[in-house]
Amino acid sequence: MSATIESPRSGRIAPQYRRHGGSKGNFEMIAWLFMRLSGVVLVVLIFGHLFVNLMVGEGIHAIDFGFVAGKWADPFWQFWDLAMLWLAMLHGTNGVRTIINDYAEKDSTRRWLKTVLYSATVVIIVLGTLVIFTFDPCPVVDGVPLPGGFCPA
Amino acid sequence: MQVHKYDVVIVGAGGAGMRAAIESGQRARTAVLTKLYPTRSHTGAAQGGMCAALANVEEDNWEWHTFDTVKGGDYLVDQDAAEVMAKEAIDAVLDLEKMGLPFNRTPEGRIDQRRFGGHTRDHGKAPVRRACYAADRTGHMILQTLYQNCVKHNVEFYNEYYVLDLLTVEEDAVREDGTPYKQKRVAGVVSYDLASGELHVFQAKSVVFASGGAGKVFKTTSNAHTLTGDGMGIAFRRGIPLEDMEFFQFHPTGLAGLGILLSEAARGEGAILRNSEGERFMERYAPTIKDLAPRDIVARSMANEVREGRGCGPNKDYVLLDLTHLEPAHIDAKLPDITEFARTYLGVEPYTEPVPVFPTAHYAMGGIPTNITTEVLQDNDTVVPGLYAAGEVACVSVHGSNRLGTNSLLDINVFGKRAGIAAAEYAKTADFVELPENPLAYTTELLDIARNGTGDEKVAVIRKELQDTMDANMQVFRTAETLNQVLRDIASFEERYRRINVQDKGKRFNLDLLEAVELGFLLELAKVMTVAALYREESRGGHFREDFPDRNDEKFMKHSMAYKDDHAPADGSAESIAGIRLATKPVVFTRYEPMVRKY
Amino acid sequence: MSAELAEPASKIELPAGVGGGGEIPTFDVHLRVRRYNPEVSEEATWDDFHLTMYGTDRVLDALHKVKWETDGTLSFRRSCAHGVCGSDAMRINGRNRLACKTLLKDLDTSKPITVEPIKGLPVEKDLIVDMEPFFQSFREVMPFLVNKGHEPTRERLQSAEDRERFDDTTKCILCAACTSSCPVFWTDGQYFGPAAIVNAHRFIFDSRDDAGDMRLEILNDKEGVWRCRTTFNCSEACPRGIQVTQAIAEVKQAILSRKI
Amino acid sequence: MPTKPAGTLYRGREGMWSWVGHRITGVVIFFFLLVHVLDTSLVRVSPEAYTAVIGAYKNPLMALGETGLVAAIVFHAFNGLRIIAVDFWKKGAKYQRQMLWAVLGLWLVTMVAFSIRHLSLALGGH
Ligand SMILES: Cc1cc2nc3c(=O)[nH]c(=O)nc-3n(C[C@H](O)[C@H](O)[C@H](O)COP(=O)(O)OP(=O)(O)OC[C@H]3O[C@@H](n4cnc5c(N)ncnc54)[C@H](O)[C@@H]3O)c2cc1C
Ligand code: HEM
Ligand code: SF4
Ligand code: F3S
Ligand code: FES
Repeated sequence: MSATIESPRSGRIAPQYRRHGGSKGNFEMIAWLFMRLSGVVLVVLIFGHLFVNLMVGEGIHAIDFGFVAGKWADPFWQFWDLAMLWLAMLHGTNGVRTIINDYAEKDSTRRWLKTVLYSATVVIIVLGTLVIFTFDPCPVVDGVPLPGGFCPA
Repeated sequence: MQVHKYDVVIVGAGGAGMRAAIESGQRARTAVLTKLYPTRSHTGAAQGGMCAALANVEEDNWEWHTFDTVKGGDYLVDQDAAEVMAKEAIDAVLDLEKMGLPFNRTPEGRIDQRRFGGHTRDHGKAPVRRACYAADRTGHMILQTLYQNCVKHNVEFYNEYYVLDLLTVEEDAVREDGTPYKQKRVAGVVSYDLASGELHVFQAKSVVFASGGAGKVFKTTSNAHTLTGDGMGIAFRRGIPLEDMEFFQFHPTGLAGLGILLSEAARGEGAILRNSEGERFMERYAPTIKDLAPRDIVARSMANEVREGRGCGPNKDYVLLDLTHLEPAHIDAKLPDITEFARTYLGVEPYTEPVPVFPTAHYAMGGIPTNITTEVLQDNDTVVPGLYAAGEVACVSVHGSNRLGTNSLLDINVFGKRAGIAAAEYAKTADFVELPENPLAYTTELLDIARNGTGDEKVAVIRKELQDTMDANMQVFRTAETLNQVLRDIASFEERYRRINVQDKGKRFNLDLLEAVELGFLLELAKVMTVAALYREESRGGHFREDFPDRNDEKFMKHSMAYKDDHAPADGSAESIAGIRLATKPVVFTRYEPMVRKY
Repeated sequence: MSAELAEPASKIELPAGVGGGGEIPTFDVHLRVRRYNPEVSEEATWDDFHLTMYGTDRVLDALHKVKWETDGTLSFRRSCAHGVCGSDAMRINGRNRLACKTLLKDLDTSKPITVEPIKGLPVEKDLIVDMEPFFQSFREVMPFLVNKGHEPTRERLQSAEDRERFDDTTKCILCAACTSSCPVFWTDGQYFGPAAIVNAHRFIFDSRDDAGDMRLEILNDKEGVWRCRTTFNCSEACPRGIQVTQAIAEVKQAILSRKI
Repeated sequence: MPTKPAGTLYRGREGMWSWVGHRITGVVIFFFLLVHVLDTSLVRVSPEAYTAVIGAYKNPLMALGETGLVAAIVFHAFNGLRIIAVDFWKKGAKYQRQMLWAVLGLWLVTMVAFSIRHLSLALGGH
């Protein structure tokens, strides 16, 4: 005859439902807010981007090295694309982070996937930023401009 | 065997049980055992309101409330209890408000109050606004608020634990006048865990029964499927008497065939009843107040129409509640729930079509006898130490032979609170009573009979036949003949019950098995009700004997007390029928002399 | 009564069909119930039942008919049978509904009616799921009035408008139809879920309550309101017609405006 | 928990399916973005390399792909605005369904306009 045993169905939660320690701080709130704010800005940036690149003039046929170079000669478009790159990447990364959180079943898988995700994000953002800022409309190798370049006459 | 030890064990987590738990949980180690998750309890179905003489909107006082309660119960009310209830009503409502209950408010921000049948100012001079309410779901808000406060106070619940037995011991004792008697004492309860099928013993210093009503003895009822009178049945089997079981309230307007309640407010707002000929028949039965006659009169008139062949529908078994002459806007404003239920469940559009209704079994006035401190009585005046009861399962008796609307939500709060305090205080001073030897024996046998039965009888079939005969013979009209018919039927059901076959043999969530056990309680209670009804050769409140249509104060101004007594001779005399012995208990009078009950 | 009503006629002609006579219309239904009993097998099965039912019958009546006449082992919870106790939320034809509030005649009876347990909570047997995780989330949001002021002798005052502010969320019967319809809850069961947020809302917007900030803090958790993706399944499942997504949005805004 | 057979699919309504769409388009765009940044980076390698890769985008098959991508972006963007309205506009939740129809309507109009122009440019060649 055991004396007291735990009351079995009050407060006994199946282990997979137990919440382990809440997150401190407002990270989720800020992420949530960021998704909305970046979303609004992205609408302008992306629609502008698509319109200029695909709709104006000859559309996609006009896109070549020269087209890009022409755009990035203007700091306005440099800033535009930079903002788009950062916002889209952060927005997208946070979105995918949510999805990983939702569907990864094990904590270890979750950690793995997120590591891959964040690494990719860092690489892409760094790469893209470098490209925009260090872009040289008239690349010269060994004193000879590369073909297709956009060199001042 | 699993044994749990608690100071206080509360059986049932409806309004009464949780109100008790809030008090007891803060004073003593308390467990609440309930066969349903607390918020599933039927207190949540109550709509109308809970009355208290707050005098927030007009002059009122608790003495008038006491008078209304006594008169409403046709003077069979114990007046000391009614006084307690009416007086403590005010605090009961304020307590709930402080716990967070979202009452509707007056323009000044106070708790709003509205009228309800039978509540009057100055001893019947005019209707008074006494019922506090939260929209049309007062009961729901009471249940939720009490559960919320149980969460706040960390009350320990054992959900889906069916209590199946009360453990008592008997001691030899001597009365003041020198006569020896057997004193009962409480040791605990036996409980069945629905999830695992295991039995658990709960040893406790105090046990509070708050397990609600027994409406499922009838077919047409506003009560939940789970209101099978377990608490009453368990107590009765353990030698505790049941008081005033013949009094059962039938509400006139239940949705036909379903029993789902349509609030009295409908007729208050101008709806009328019609029979199959389109006739407003209440003009014949109550020429002056017509459809607004008291519940019992209207219910009887409806039943009479059906009996005389003027019922509607394919089986001519209901009448119609006609709202078609009312403005749809008026209906929407005042009766949203009625229209919703009628549309959802009968597909009837109340704006344009009359709604099929029939009296529905609603409330058990009787139950486990207690005094005003909610201590259970083992006879007219001997208390069982440590055993308490409150709510619909108990009979204090504040409702006498007919409960007033809104007095039950009040009852569960006032006496639930009292029970919680009393049980905890008792547990502080008392010791555990030694468990009887082999405490599981009775319950194990009960379950084994049901589980291992190899007969060919189905629980559902017997239950349906029981409910049919109760509806046909024990409802709003009763005669010696119909009551004897019920008793004959029950005798055959009891015999068939021994040959039931439960299909589910498993341990997990075996509701099949528990339905069989519940049927056992229903049979027991139906029999007690019928025997008591047969004994009471008069008509009073909810009990109407066609062969004795008048109230007979000389002979019957007293409570009936039914004892389980296997040695009671089945001699066919009214006082003693096959296993049940009937006795009486005097009614407590304080200041109101019986008068003719008329409004 | 404000407007004096004309006394209704003592006798009227009833439209044909109302006065009685004739047969009760019946129809046949094909019920497909997802069965599971770990005492028998770890595998769930679909069981088919063919029943003849009446015009006013609900899915609950069909389940009862099966249980009482054909297969007593079929297990499901129910109590009040008219949509006020919250026992019998289940998935009927793919959507969360109360069995006692779903009339058979409103469903397409030419096809089988599927009945499954609600999603996202551990199934215990047939249509019965383990409700503890659900109630645990409810308990965690402090679903009770906290008032730090000293107790008045009478009731606390509250204007009718303040009372109206949180009326919608007081209607909850804790049936779990919402939480178990939420795609986010299905994923890992960690999300507090709409029902818990609804019940927090009921107190956050109660003018008498002083613990709103603590509840907002609780729901600012990584498993709190920010996990809601506004899929509206909860609002559509709620048998009490509570505007659940709206309530969640209000809580989100309350957290934001407190923090900023 | 029971294993097989799986239960049926939850029959969500507009809200749920729009969310499914939003999630899928979000992921699709994200992966495209990764690739798109990489290919654009080729401008740092050499004009020829870039022009060669961009040449691939001009292939008629890719034109269809681009249209699909733009369809995804446009849906995601409009529906994103709808979600934002639900979150911040008082009546957003009430009109979420109507707003979804508006999103789909706008999406259709935008896509028809875009496809005509883009496909005629891309396929028309010169
Ligand atoms: C439709 C309807 C409308 C009503 N309207 C009003 C109204 O407007 N005003 C008013 O004053 N009254 C009204 N009443 C009456 C009133 O609601 C009830 O009488 C009252 O709520 C009963 O409360 P209770 O706590 O005694 O029981 P319940 O609320 O019925 O609770 C019973 C509890 O006991 C538990 N239980 C039962 N058996 C066992 C067992 N064997 N083991 C363990 N636990 C068990 C159950 O799980 C449950 O928790 C109405 C009743 C109905 C049916
Ligand atoms: C064009 C303008 C855009 C708008 C208005 C927008 C808006 C939004 C919003 C509001 C959300 C949050 C949804 C929620 O919380 O339920 C979201 C999620 C998401 N977005 Fe965007 N977005 C845009 C562009 C992009 C881009 C360019 C990408 C890819 C890089 C992207 C990828 C995602 C992803 C992956 C999610 C997560 C989806 C989910 O959790 O279900 N979005 N978007
Ligand atoms: S919010 Fe609605 S669906 Fe959710 S638990 Fe409450 S009543 Fe049920
Ligand atoms: S279903 Fe879930 S995602 Fe949000 S709107 Fe309802 S909680
Ligand atoms: S049985 Fe109570 S809600 Fe369905």
